[in-house]
Amino acid sequence: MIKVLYFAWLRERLNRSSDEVTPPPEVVTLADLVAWLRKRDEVLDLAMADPSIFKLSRDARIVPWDTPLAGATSVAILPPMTGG
Amino acid sequence: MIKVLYFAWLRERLNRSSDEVTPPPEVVTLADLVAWLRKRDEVLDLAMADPSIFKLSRDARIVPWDTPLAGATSVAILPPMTGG
Amino acid sequence: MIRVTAEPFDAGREATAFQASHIEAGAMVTFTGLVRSLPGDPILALILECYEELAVNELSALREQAIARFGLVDAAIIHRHGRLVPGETIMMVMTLAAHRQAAFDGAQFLMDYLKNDAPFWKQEETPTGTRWVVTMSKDRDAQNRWIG
Amino acid sequence: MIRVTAEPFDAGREATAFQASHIEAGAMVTFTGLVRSLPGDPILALILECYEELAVNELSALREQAIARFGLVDAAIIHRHGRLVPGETIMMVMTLAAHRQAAFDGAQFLMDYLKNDAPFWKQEETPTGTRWVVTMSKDRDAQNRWIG
Repeated sequence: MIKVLYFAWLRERLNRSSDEVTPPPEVVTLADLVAWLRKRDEVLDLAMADPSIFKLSRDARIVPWDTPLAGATSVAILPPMTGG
Repeated sequence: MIKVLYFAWLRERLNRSSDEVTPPPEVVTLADLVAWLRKRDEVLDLAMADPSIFKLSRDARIVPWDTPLAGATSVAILPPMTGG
Repeated sequence: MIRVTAEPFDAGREATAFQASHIEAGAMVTFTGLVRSLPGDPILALILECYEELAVNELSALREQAIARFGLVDAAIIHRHGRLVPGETIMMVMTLAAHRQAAFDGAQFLMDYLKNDAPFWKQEETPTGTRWVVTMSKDRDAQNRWIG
Repeated sequence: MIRVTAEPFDAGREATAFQASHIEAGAMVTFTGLVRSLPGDPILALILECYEELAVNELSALREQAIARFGLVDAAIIHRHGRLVPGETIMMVMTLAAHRQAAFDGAQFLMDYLKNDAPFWKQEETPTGTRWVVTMSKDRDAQNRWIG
């Protein structure tokens, strides 16, 4: 089971800050996970219409989209950041 | 009469921080003044062997060497500055 | 030092402490980000959301990268989250170096990366409602100048 | 604000006061120059000579130039003279701007010009004697990047 975290306006659009999911074995990378999540959830699918603006983290480290999912405890989907 | 001010290692070399001088009428610019002072003082002449490293001020403002001297109260000869 | 906090802090006081921590530095640069409010575009507050664990990890990595790349004596980042009113300090970076150029470059580098890779999201509370702040493409460009 | 002084000052405290002076700024940069002492090259003190009247005039003009050129909300320079020991603050510049790049550029510009045109001269007091600090050509190059 993997905890998926949502932040900022993505969290607002989904009306929740996380999901707990158990993806099927064909979900190998973080990109696969996002594609699988979008297929299950129309609101997420629409909110991520331009996926290039999002970054992903795996266990609280920002990683490339093609990073393997195996062994991950949490994955976060991060809208463009506006810190500083 | 014009007060000529010396600073830092130039002041040390000359063993004084200022002179009061009345240059002749052919001394028109600050550069002329420096040339005239160097002729009168061998230590100053040697200390200013490379004049390009010095800046000049007229009445407490840094000005180009070709600035007219007329009306000036003070002129300072400034070795390379090392503030900051 | 990396600090991600909901507590207000005094940037000047932090600078004094940081400066005193290393006698071998000749130059220090600080950058402070402030909540501003313009007469024509007033905001009541800035609300900062944060993924705290990720923020600490990313800012720590960024700090180490800046120290190595610019040969800094030290670097520090403090970033707030929560609700901030105009005049309050959002965040600060500090760098200590032997000479001034490294201190300036290190601070700019930290800011440019932080703008794009630190997991904070700003909302502006205005008289007419609350809106998410959007990233500016100039922030992405600013980060890219350090690549290659 | 321009201050040329023989009195020690706390850079952090100055930064806190400066930051509070303008609510419309979103970014503040400070540069602080410190007396450093290295184990391999120890100095006992730095003695700064100054042409005070000229310093105030030149720093005031430089401050106005920086404000106009980078659209700063405000800028300040504090510079000490006299005898300073390691760890003490020699000088600081501060800039307040709407956005970070102007604040950084303004502070760098002030430092680059100040290094070459502010009438201060440093002497290092070391265990083996006192020596005048010489200008580094990189300081002249740094100033030239703002021309043209």
